[in-house]
Amino acid sequence: MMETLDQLFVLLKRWVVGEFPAAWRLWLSPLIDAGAIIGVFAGLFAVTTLLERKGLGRLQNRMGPNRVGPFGVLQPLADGLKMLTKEDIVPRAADRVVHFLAPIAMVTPILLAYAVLPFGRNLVAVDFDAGLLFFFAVGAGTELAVFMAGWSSRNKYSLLGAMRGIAQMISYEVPLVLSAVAVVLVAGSLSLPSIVDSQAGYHWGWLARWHVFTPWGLAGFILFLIAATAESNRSPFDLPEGESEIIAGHLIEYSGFKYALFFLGEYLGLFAVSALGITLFLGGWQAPVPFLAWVPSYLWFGAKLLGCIALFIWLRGTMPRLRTDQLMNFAWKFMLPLVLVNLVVAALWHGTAAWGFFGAGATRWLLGGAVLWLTYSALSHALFTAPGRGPRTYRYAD
Amino acid sequence: MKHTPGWGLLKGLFETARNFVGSYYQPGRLTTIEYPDERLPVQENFRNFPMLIYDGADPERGLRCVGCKICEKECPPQCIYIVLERDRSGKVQKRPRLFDIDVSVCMSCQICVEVCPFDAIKMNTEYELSTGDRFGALLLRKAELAKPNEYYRRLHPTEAAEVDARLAAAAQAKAAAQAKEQAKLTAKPAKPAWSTQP
Amino acid sequence: MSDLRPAMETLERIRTRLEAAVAGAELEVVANGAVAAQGSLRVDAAHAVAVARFLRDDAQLQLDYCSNVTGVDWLDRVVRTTVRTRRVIDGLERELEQTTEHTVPGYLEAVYHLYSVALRHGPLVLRQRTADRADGARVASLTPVWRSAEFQEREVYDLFGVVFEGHPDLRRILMWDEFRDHPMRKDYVEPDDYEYEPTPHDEVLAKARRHYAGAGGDRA
Amino acid sequence: MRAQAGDLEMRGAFAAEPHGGGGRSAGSDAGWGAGAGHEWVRPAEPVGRLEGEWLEVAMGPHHPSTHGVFRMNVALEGERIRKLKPVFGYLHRNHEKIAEGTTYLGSMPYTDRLDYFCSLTNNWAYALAVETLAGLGVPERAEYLRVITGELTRLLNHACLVGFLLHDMGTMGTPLMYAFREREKILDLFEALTGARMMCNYLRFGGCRVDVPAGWLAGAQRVVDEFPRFLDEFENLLTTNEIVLARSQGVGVLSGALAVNAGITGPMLRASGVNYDLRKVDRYGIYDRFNFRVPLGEHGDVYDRYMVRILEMRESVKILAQALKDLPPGPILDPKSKLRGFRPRAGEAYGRIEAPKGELGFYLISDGSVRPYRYRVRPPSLINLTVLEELCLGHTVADAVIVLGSVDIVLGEVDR
Amino acid sequence: METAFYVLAAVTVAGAVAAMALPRLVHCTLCLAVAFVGLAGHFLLLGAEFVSFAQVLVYVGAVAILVVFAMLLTRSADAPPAWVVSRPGLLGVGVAVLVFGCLAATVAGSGLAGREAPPAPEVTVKALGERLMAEYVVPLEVVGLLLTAALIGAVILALEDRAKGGT
Repeated sequence: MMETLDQLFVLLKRWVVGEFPAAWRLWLSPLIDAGAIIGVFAGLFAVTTLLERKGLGRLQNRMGPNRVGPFGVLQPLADGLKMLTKEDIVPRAADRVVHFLAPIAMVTPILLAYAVLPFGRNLVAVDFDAGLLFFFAVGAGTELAVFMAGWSSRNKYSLLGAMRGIAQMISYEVPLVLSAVAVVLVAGSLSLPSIVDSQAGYHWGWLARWHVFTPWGLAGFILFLIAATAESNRSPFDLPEGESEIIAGHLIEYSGFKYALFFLGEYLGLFAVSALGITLFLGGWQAPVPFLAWVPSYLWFGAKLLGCIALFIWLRGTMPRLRTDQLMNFAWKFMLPLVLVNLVVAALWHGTAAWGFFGAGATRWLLGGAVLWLTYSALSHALFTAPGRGPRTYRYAD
Repeated sequence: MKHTPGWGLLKGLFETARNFVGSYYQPGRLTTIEYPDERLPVQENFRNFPMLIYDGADPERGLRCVGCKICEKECPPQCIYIVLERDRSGKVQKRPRLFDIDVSVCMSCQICVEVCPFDAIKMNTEYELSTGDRFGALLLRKAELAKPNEYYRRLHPTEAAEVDARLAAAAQAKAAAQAKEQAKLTAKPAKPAWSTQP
Repeated sequence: MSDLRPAMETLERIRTRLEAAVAGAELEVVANGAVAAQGSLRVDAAHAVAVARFLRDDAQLQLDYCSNVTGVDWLDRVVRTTVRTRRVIDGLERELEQTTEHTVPGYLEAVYHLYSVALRHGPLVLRQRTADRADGARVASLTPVWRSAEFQEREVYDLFGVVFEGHPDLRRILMWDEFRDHPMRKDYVEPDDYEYEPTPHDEVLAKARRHYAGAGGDRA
Repeated sequence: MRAQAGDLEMRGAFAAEPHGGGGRSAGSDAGWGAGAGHEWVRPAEPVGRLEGEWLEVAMGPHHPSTHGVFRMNVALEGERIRKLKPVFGYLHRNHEKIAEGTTYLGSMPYTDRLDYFCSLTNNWAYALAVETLAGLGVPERAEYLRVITGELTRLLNHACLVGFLLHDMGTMGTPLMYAFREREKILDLFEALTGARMMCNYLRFGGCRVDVPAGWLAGAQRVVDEFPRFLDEFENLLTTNEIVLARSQGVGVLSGALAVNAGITGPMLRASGVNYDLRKVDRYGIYDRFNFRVPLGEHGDVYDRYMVRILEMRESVKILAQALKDLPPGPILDPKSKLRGFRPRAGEAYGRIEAPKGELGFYLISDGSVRPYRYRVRPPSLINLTVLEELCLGHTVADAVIVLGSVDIVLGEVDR
Repeated sequence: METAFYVLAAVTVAGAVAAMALPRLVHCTLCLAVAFVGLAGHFLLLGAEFVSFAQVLVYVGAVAILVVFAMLLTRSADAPPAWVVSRPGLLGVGVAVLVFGCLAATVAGSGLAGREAPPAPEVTVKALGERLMAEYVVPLEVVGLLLTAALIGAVILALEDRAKGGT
């Protein structure tokens, strides 16, 4: 019974496809996948906008939207309607074609990226052998979209935003990929379902074998999260938008449906990297404890995804924004060395997997953790402390 | 002071989380109210736009205003407009024929109230005045401005009690003076038209 | 209140010292009729910068902080003087009243309020007067001495039309560059060219009617 | 950059001072005295660059972080600011001319609209100038009420400013909302006392307009008691936040010597290490009765300006506690003052107070009529912007935004 | 599969032609990116997943972005030059036609067209990785070194330029 529930969507699709003649099946199967992905994640986008507004509201001691429908649950609908009915304004000086194509170039690659993400047991659209590479490859398309939007708007702020956006995305792609490489190194595969499989099982029957419970995995996950925040232009790395500085940057000249597409693309990107992070470090669709393994896998995945989204909302409600040069310094001088050290630690962890003496696990943990912590404190001391920096004490005059 | 990098950020995250949770059970945290459904109680001292007070039941006859035009003169943005009543012979009466306040100009400064020697103009607390007709509906005429003293007592009980006491004392003094006068002259005194005796 | 503050020298003493320090400076102590009775020191434009520098750098004064700079417009004044004379006319001694009128030409003033942050005293009020209210409306800029005068002198230039010679960036500050007149002058007449916010019973309304009648159409 | 080279040289005098050594006497605190003879010049127009290589951007007047209709014309090299010219006047309504056409009392409600965050201190400065001009006294209870409302104004202004500053840093409004939450409580108090939340119009020449209603003092006491909790929350959230530190330290450094010369006042001056608080210097009102200290920064950067304001709020809470405790009974208006037909003797007077944004002064010339002959506002917001270009040069657009935020301007006062 | 090939071929060729022909530099770059993506599609059709994704990652994600970034920094993207038919341009076209003719003739004459295509070997990422890390490790490292040297050289050049022209 539970097995059927777990495989519900897989079976459903198999049944639907089976109803059609064989010649259609080849085309139908991906179409259904694509439709399901777009439907589910567009729906999640709507839910997330509401959650974000409600959550930010509560973080800031406000109510959040509560007028449309009970507790404001229909707010996304109202937002959507408002977006669709707004006038589509294109500046006279803008490059109309590129201006029109930019939102499409934003959303399409991100939707493609969902093809390789395993949302549940056997619930993956395409199991590429190099799935991870595919994910990062299509992710590169969004950078071009940001550039297209920023350049074609013919606005100085949007140009600044595009410059910021490209610089930031290129810089943070490196730590993002390298933190994922550590997982690839240990799992020995670029295929996302097999990475999930590599995290199956439990230590001592209760602690999941997720990568996040290893020293390199924990560090890798945090680094991945930071890089993912930057990749998806979320606060504290929302410089390309930089509302208080460059007034939404590359989005400044977009309105109505095109703006909504950018918005959608941004959130879809956020979900995609969160899903990747879950797949790489948080055991994908696996249950955290064995006695809950009966819960359908996609529910676990969804729960983890919502958890990640909540974390992003929380971060957004708390953090100020960095400055461009600080952002770059952080990426190249702090994240990159740390991620490389993390790679070494992951290799060591992999190499010492055969240790069998009593307390081997703890020793490996402490060793790896110590290396990472030392690197972290050395780096942060070298980079972020300077005379006159840091908390200060003040004098008073009577 | 040793400062571990990253600790400050965690402290900040903790603080926002505390506010998040606190907003659900600490009523002091949520200062907003859901306005059309619930309203804050109007403070007694609250002022919005001026109104004219009348005694008794007839807004026309009981109006305390004698049209002295002090408020018109003192009003900083010049939003008060007064035309005095004239009787048939063209003689100016001590009563305003027109008393308009342009509340789109009025800045609720209360100076008209302070300078009025007759306690005739007071501040209303009605604040839901939004309208689509910017030039017409925001010009309040005498009929719209006139409010009974009971209304004033309800809005500003403390202040109204003071005013009532003061007016009563003045009326008493005046009555006494009149009685004296009457006793002296035994002539029938003409009751002034703008008399505010209730 | 003021007794708690370290006292500054009297204006007269400052004037004496200034006259010794800055050769040729024309200084005048201007009395103040108000209750505060805080006099001010008038200085001629030619020596204003030197005087200002002395005031700032003198060890006893150290007026290092120029709080307030502003302009004042004094219109032409007609002064009537009535002279009573006794004269013998037709053998009779009569008292005659003779009224003479003469016009005191108007001028503009730049007023500086100086304080000392170092010694915590002040204010010393410094005034400069222009020759007239037209082409001669020039005084010396004290911005080189006190940066704080920069925007305020620009404002005085903008609103009063006082030209500050030696100001590094004398442009209009509050009004737009194309604006012609100086609105804070006492004889300024509002131009009849802006959009009115017609309010009933207002002279503004009458003005708006006139304006739009002239422009061909009644908007109010 | 030339002026800044001078700064460095002058900063030596400040660096030599012992830090954290508590108060120093006024005379010895004058490190900038060494700057005598130094000429402060505006930054020179940069030369030696091809035309068009810089991106010229007009930040404002409808930019979300210029706190109103203010414009900065900047020339950018990448994101570095090479030139910055402030442009004012979008909110100019010639307040001074209006005031010269109305009675002395009639200008009081207009002063509310100068710095619309701090109407009560604006009232106070104007009342002080008129009282100096006409020689009016103020009853003791009114003085206390002025201190209470003035310090509450300082609390709400600083809280909001710090919130705005952090909003400019990109905190999605969280600190701003916390600040607004507290501000709301103070505004409720103002409403109960004066009848309006922002345009209070509360002070009169020689006193205050109305006495406190029943229960108001207890409410004020409650707000004052709870305020430090808000400050603690705020500090937890931000004071040691690494991003805030990185963004604000070393940005927009203003030396004490330049600050004095450029007429910078208020928390911005004190953040540069200059001990000059009019509440201590002039001791206007009854400020000599309260026990409070003046926090001083030593770096003069954005972080110091932020922290000085936080610490000033803590001191204001102290003043408020004392004032609420000592509030004496008595009349609230000088019997000599009158509403109508107020004609001060011909002459002039200058009154100034320590408004939350800096020294707010009113300069009045009376010709003996009911209207002032000359009425001048010394706006701290405008004059504090004098050094904006120096503070921003060489920094990025993002820094310019927070430097402007740390100056604390309200356009109603800048443009008047 | 046939259809997919023709569609991809059309996109690639159209992108490449547009990249040469369009007057605005930005449009050219964007079309170039399209051509790169088309090429990647071809690789995918041939079953070379890894190469295909690497193509997108490197050429679209890095090369095209680099060009774009350079344009943004120098702001030469503005002001499109007028359509010019210059003598060197015509010469270039001639050379291109000549080269294409030679290549086409060679390929046509080689008898390659008639040969049966060999079955594509199953190349997994694992196998690829093992080859790179074991058999071809020296060339890989040398290439890495070369690229690093080039990068450092570029940085030094850029720094010199700034030192000369900077304020």
